[in-house]
Amino acid sequence: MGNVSIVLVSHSKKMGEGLLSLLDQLTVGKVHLASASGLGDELGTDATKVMEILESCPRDSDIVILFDLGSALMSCEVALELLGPDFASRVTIADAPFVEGAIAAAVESSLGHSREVVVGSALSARHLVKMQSDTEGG
Amino acid sequence: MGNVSIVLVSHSKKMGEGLLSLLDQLTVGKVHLASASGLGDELGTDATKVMEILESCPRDSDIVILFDLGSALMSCEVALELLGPDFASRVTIADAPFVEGAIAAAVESSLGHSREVVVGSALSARHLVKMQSDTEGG
Amino acid sequence: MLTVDSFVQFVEAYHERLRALTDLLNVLDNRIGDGDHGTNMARGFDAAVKKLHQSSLGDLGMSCSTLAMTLISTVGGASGPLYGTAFLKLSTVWKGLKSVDGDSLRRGLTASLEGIQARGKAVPGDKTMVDVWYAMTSYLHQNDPFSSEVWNQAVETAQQAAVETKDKIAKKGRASYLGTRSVGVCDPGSVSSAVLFEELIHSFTGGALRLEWETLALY
Amino acid sequence: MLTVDSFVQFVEAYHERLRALTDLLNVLDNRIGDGDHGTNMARGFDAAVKKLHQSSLGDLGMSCSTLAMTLISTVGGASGPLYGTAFLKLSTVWKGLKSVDGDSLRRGLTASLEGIQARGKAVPGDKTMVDVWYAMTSYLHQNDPFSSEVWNQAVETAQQAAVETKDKIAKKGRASYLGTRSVGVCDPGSVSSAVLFEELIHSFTGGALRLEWETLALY
Ligand SMILES: Nc1ncnc2c1ncn2[C@@H]1O[C@H](COP(=O)(O)OP(=O)(O)O)[C@@H](O)[C@H]1O
Ligand SMILES: Nc1ncnc2c1ncn2[C@@H]1O[C@H](COP(=O)(O)OP(=O)(O)O)[C@@H](O)[C@H]1O
Ligand SMILES: [Mg+2]
Ligand SMILES: [Mg+2]
Ligand SMILES: [Mg+2]
Ligand SMILES: [Mg+2]
Repeated sequence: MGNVSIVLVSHSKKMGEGLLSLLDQLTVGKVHLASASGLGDELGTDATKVMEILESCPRDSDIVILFDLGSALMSCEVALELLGPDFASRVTIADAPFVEGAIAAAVESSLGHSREVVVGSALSARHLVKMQSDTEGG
Repeated sequence: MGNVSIVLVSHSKKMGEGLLSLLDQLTVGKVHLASASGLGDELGTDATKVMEILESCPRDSDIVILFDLGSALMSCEVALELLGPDFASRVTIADAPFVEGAIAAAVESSLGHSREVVVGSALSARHLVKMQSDTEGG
Repeated sequence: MLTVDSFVQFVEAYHERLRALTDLLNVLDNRIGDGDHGTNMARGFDAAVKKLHQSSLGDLGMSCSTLAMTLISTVGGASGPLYGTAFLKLSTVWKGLKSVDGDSLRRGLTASLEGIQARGKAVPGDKTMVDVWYAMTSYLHQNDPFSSEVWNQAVETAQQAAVETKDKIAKKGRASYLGTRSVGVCDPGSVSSAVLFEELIHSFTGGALRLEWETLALY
Repeated sequence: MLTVDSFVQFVEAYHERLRALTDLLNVLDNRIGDGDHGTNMARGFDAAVKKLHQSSLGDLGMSCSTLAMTLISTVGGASGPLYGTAFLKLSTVWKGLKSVDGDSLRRGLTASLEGIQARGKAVPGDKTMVDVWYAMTSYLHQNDPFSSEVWNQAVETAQQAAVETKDKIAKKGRASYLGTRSVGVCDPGSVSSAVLFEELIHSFTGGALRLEWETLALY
């Protein structure tokens, strides 16, 4: 099990769960993954749910959070404040594209890398070129 | 109705539908939105489904596609080849973050902007700063 | 003076106002956001009233933190963590207090404004609820000692700040996606904040102004 | 020589091979991808066999396009549009033909390779199915005229190219996320491609080699 858990915080429960299953397929059990997405079945976020999901990550793991929109970020920040500084010191919220960042982070975590590396790869996903022109060759 | 339809192509049906409902909420009926995501309920993409969804967009609208992973891109490209050059000339596949690009594109389309502007805003979503440090002020 | 009882009455009264204003707040948010601010706030305060009724509230600190926890878990939108943070800050300032006076109220609201700004990074003028919270606290800092005239003016100041968001360009929150197209509609969170102050001050003073809202002029 | 009948037999035989190889291909993909290549291919060719049986196939062009359309809609992974594109190219080159000879086969496979490369932007050496398709077509271009010896060697060349992907670093597809950690496992799409060539050439010649696979050496 990688030492870095990945937590998804989206406004849509479906979006969080869908991405989770994609990450699951890529990391085949090597990473603790969880989603704290949606307000029940409605669109929204719930800071207390984020707290619960963070608390249920393995205690010896660091945590990287990916979020979709600014209001999800605020829920994450409230959750971290309520969990207190000791807990929060294990967590980094990544300012990264939600899907691409989560994929990069999950893959790096599955390779056993540190939180720093995992976060770095999530941030680098901003620059990911997903389409390649023919002339670029390799 | 904006002149630019937004089509989502994800490996996960849930992820596509979840994002769709988020865009729906933001654009309140002003933009034609559709998702061609998943291989049935399995993870994957289906180029013939992408074709169908593209063909069901309003005929007088341009189309911008957002996709999650490289293999979704390939399905989009096969679909465009099969639809032929006339149809394909109405479509741009955006090399943008899936969620952030789709939100930016949907908002621009809801404002009535052209395909060029919509695509531009999707690409700019790469540089979107979702977290702001306290010192940045405004 | 605010006591646990009058605080709960404030929440109940605000909840009633939100039920009546749900459509208006949704329409404002629909024009420049995602159309859910009224629904979000009504849902949150509906849950809050129920929760406060079920809880044994020893003091104002507990009352505020109970309200805050309910809001962060039931509002759903940006306004959830923002109002949640405001009441968490109040709960810290009012910890252990069974009643608060004007000074405490001002101190509490000032801390709340700081919390909202730390959370959302908005500054006054960004066309967010900060515009109203800032106008309110500034007014209270400039108008000492408190009189019923001052409280009435404070409530009007808050309303005016909400109305003045109409001509501003949103710099934060979903409305900021629209850039200059956000002009011409009042910020929904500013309106809900101004109404919150109406009800809070009404409960605090036992009878301050409740204002007329020219709702059609808001958008 | 390949006819509509022997083409369908090829698809049937390849489908059988894929059923037997599903787990192996999944294991390879599990090590350096998302673990679904065997499942994807088996599902796609299962649907393809059914579809070909239901369709009236006038010529090889139609047979290939029917196969291609089935693959792009049922495989699900990257291999779907890639194999789909390969058979779409074959359908263009073989349009209207009731049978094809060695020259046509070579021309068709060359067009397929170009299609796969245009689609996936991989070059030989990137540890993708392109490595095998490239080895196959290069061999056929360098070994004219065709004899049964040449066909047997071609099949062995394809297998060898698949085995040689083991020590390469993936530059395309999901395995490329792993960078150098992709070394030590054969590319699953290369293995499925080499087996495809075994079966295609077997049907074409009416009896070319079927190879042993040292499956444990693949990862
Ligand atoms: N960063 C922010 N800082 C301060 N207030 C904000 C911020 N973002 C949003 N708001 C306030 O929240 C209100 C919107 O709340 P709501 O509609 O419930 O949430 P959402 O925008 O997530 O749908 C806005 O009208 C604005 O007053
Ligand atoms: N860009 C590409 N160019 C050529 N072949 C590729 C490319 N991407 C993936 N492949 C091939 O596809 C195979 C993986 O197929 P599969 O597992 O079915 O799809 P996915 O990777 O989407 O799960 C790889 O083993 C490789 O041979
Ligand atoms: Mg809203
Ligand atoms: Mg909302
Ligand atoms: Mg795979
Ligand atoms: Mg796959």
